[in-house]
Amino acid sequence: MFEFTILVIVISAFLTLYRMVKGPTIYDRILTANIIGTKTVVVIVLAGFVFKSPQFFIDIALVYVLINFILVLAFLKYVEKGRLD
Amino acid sequence: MTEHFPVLVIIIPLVLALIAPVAGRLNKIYSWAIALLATLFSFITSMLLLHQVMYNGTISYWMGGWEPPWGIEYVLDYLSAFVLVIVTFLAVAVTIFARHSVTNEIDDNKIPAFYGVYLLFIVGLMGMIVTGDIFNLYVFLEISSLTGYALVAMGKRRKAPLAGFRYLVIGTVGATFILLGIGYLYIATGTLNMADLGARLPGLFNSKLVITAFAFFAIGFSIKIALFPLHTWLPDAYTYAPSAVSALMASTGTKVGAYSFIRIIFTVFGVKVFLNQWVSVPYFFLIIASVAMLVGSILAIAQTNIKKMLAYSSVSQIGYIMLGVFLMNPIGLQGGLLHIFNHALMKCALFLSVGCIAYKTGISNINDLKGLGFKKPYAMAAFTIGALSMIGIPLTVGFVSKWYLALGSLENGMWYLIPVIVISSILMLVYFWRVIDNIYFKAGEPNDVAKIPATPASMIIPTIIVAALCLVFGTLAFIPVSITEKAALLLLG
Amino acid sequence: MMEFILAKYNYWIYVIIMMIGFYAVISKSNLIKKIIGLSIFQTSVFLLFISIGKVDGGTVPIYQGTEAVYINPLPHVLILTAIVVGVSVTAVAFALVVNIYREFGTIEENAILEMIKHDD
Amino acid sequence: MDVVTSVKPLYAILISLIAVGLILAFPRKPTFREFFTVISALVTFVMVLSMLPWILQGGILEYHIITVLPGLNIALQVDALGMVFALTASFLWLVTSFYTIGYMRSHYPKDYTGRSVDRFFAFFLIAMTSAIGTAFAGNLFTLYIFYEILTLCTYPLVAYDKTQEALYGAQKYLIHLLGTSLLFFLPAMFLTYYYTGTLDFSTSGILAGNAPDIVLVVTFILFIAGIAKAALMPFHAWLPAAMVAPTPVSALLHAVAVVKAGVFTIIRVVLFIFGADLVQGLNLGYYLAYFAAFTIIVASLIALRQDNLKRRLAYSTISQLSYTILGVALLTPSAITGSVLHLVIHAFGKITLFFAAGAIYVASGKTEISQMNGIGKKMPFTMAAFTIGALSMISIPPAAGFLSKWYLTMGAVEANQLALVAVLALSSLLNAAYFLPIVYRAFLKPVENGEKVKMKEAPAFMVGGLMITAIAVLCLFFAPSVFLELARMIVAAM
Amino acid sequence: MADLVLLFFLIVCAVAAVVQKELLNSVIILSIYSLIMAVVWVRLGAVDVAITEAAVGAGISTVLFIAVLTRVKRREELTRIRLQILPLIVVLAVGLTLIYGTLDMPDFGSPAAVTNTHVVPRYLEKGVEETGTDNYVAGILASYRGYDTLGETTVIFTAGLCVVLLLRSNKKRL
Repeated sequence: MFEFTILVIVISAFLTLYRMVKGPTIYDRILTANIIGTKTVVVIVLAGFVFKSPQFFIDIALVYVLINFILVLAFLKYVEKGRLD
Repeated sequence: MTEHFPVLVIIIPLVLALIAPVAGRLNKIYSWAIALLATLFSFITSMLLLHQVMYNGTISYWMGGWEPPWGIEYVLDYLSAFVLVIVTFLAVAVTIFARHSVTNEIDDNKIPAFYGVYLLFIVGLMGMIVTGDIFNLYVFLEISSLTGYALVAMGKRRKAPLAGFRYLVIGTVGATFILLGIGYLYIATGTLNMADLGARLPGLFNSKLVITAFAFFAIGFSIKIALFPLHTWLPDAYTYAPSAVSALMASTGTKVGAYSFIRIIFTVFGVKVFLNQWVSVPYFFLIIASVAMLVGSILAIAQTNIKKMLAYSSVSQIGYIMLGVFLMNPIGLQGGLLHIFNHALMKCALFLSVGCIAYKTGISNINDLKGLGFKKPYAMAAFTIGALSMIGIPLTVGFVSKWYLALGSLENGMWYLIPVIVISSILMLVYFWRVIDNIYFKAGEPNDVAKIPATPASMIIPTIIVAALCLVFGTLAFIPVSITEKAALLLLG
Repeated sequence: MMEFILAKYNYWIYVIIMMIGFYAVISKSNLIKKIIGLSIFQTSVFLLFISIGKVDGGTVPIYQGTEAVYINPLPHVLILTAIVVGVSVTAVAFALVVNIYREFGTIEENAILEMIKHDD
Repeated sequence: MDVVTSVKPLYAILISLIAVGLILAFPRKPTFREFFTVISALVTFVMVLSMLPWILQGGILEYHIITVLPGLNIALQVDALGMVFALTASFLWLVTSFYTIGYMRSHYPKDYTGRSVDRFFAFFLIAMTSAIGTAFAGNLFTLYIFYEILTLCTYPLVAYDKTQEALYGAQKYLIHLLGTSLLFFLPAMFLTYYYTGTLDFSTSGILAGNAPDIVLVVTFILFIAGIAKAALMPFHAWLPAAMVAPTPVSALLHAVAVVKAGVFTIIRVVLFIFGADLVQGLNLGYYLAYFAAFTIIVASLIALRQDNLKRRLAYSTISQLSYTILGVALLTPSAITGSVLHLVIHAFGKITLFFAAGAIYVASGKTEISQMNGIGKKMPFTMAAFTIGALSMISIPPAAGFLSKWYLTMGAVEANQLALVAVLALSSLLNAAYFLPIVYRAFLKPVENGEKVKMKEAPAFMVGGLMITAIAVLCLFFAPSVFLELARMIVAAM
Repeated sequence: MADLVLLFFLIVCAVAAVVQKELLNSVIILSIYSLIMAVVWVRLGAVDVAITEAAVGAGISTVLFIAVLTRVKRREELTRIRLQILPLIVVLAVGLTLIYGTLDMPDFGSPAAVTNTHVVPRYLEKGVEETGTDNYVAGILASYRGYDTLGETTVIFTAGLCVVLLLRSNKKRL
């Protein structure tokens, strides 16, 4: 059951790759990154259930979410201002 | 205290490397003093270690008290103690040299950080020498490589950062190949300790995993030691690095790489497999080494920049070392090990003397050396000694190792290697003579020569000492010979 | 045959990724691209190591009783170190690229080589 | 045979090195420099002489300095052969010192107080050290080292004038000598070491029975090719090229130090490394002899065509050196005696000729033979000495050259090599053909019209030097007993 | 199955990152690549490594990339798009060697592989009592192979120092 769910989510994430490769704007790509990030968070939690010890996976998911968020912010800020500070 | 020397020899400089940049903020001389202190400490400790090894045999130090293969082991035997002494000694010499040379070539605000990186480079090399764990080797390899990239990029010429970057790219590829090799060996044996690997590998030599692992080690280390045809990073790196860095890297960097390669070949894989199963591997490398010896020398002849010439000459010298290693007999291996020692001394002397000339003048072209023989007699005398030693005139160190390499070749019945050694020496004669001729026997523009500033004693003295050692150990050759003899027998089991 | 291929699928994929990264490293002229290639190249090797550690039916290497089957933790340890090393290399490479850009105003290797052809 | 450990040979070598240190320590002081040069040459000669009685009693002196590698020692040994060379070299050095002082004073008056002349004398003395060292080398390794030092320290002497031509000649000199010694001599030495484990000289040779024949032949060829200082064709080109050097240096190169070191080394190798029996057994001696004969004839023919006096002397040297090699290659007692004698006698004769050439150059600036009409009347002493030297080369009594040629011819007869006897005869004729015209021109042809250059004898130091050597050539004819005795001992030891 | 898709995902990302002309796009794609790689590692049970990769590989490294992009030109110059032969041969040679070596590898995930039977069992049996931590990875990292970790921190320090050294402005360059 978990495996199947993971598969579905991964495939749906895979589909977003189209926008990543094609673009056309930078925002499409950033959005793709964001979507893939959110989807994989779910995958990680589900993977925890596959290993029957979800407690070890929740914190990864949290770190993951944070990183993803920061990344998107960084990208956007760079695109917007051309620098990070 | 004494029993912790194997680790202290590395940890103390490591800690001092952290302090050096901070102390340098107070006064930049402090960071140099700390670097000198650290290298001196390592040198003295490694002498003690060598002494200990000679009287008590191999030292095995278990990091954190975990016995190998579970924990990391430090091994000091004849070979590693010997190489450690070479590296630390030359580090001391170059550090003394560095004081004025670095002030001259590098911005004041960078000097504290420079000495930190400089020390870390030495720490990385020492770690590579002492460790008995193959993954630990990789970590230290990366420390020395990373610092190496940065140090090369510190040169004054505008090409220096590019040289550093190219070195970084190819160096990282090499290191990653070594990591791949480690991975494949791990898959095949399940262990990372060199001695344990050596014990578990026999019997696995038909495994494609092990063959591949060796292939990747070979490529990776060939890159690291700049064995032809993977030498492309070396000439630029040595040429554009600051004088002190060129001297340090040329005399220790590739040597330690060669040492690690020797460790992998003899301690991990063991000589038997090359003699019985993979017989074509030594032949292959002998060909490569011969080609390196000749091509390196020929390319050196074509250079007009003296540092570049020395760099290409290093390429050919690496060929000598590998020739000795892959002869796979005690005498030949001894020749290879001797050449590690000898070439370190000679190249250090040469690069230091070139550094002395370049001090405040930036002279790097061979044609600009005209008339300098009497303006800078000591530096040029050191250069001449180094050059004669490279050519292999008797009573210099270069002769000793070539003698052993030739003996080793005949021992294997490979008489055709002797012409290669001889011709390569003749080629060296050609390119070194061009320089010496310019130095002593051509008159320079009197105005130019008069304008050349004096070189500080702190640069001249280490240069002279290292050059003098080329003669001392060429005459008292039995000292390195007896140590390498034991080391070679140890490696060949 | 198919079974043989499937039994090691992680390994085949890692080889492919490694080749992509390596190709970028040696063929791209843009220095940043080279670094990107280097990153891909290195992570592919990490993938190999992590794949070595996999044990069928094993659980994450965190103590859950003596009977449990664990995934081999040693490669994980090695890779933790290697990742940090990889990023450090990248950082130094960046610093060099910035230096090169300051010097030459471009990060295309071919263009730079063209510029310095006449330096010695 | 009594073997005694003695430091004397080491002292003999070190004395001139001390003088080098002193000269460099007190730069720009001509008097000091001259004093040290002469004194060190004198002391060295006395030192060598003091060892002579012991050697004549059949003793040998040894001194072991250091072991570089197992079997590779640096050691000194004085035996009869070494004594011959050392005696010749140190005596002629003393004479050359005087001559050099005169030459340098008058030829480089401006530089004479400068550092460059200091360096000239320093290298000159190092060359002496290495020549004596070559003579006293106790094994092939030591011999090789001194041989190389000799090459290296004479290079600056050849290049001394720093003109384009001088630099070119010096480069050729160096590349030939250093190149061949690294390319052939060193590998040959290496092969010897590999098969025997030692490089010590032995009167019966060390290689016999230790290596396959093919290796022996290769080693022999490598040795002969590697010792380019002996100027066997085709490795002779450095000698005429080195003619650009100041004349004392030419005298040094062509009569005493360099070429004799080469011939000496060949004798050492043939007799003490291979051993007479082995060389004969492999028939190598005859090949070498014919090779030498070829050089004798061809070099003489080339000498005929030279107009430059020094060049003619150079080709004459090439030819004469091969006499010595011929003698040692024949391996009969008389031939070896002749060979050893020729080593000495040619040195005296040739140095006289060079001194004369230098004196003519200093006094008149003339270098070409065709300009030398009537010169004998202006410079009677110089040309008289030249005549004596030339007679010695042609081997007409009472010049000493006759003696050595006599023994060589005897040797050739003993060896049943009548062709070689013919070669020796032909060579004498050729010698006459290229030396006598010079004498004729100098004494009998009138001075060319319109030439009003005032000529007189060269400085006293120079004329004195060349007179001494000329007289020595005559003395050797009448009293060769010391050298004959030494030669006899060499033959007896075999 | 999902793993295969993820791995395929990686390949697509790697190719895209290399091919993209706009460097920012490459960087974004590379960050996605890293995130996916972390997920693959999670699926392989390497939780600690996955965290590190997400934080270091995807996070820090990407930020560094952006930081560099702020200082240099953002576009790869349009050189003629064609495969270079020599690099391709080299790459293929290396790839084939690796595949050759892989042929003899124990099957993926096989518990009988020597890697799982030689050194590791001791870590798993005694690790908890010897190191006092439940997390084997942390235990080995900090204790058995603590020295590697020291090396690792040294590497970080080294890199930092190198960057400081390199980014100080150059006055003395010729």
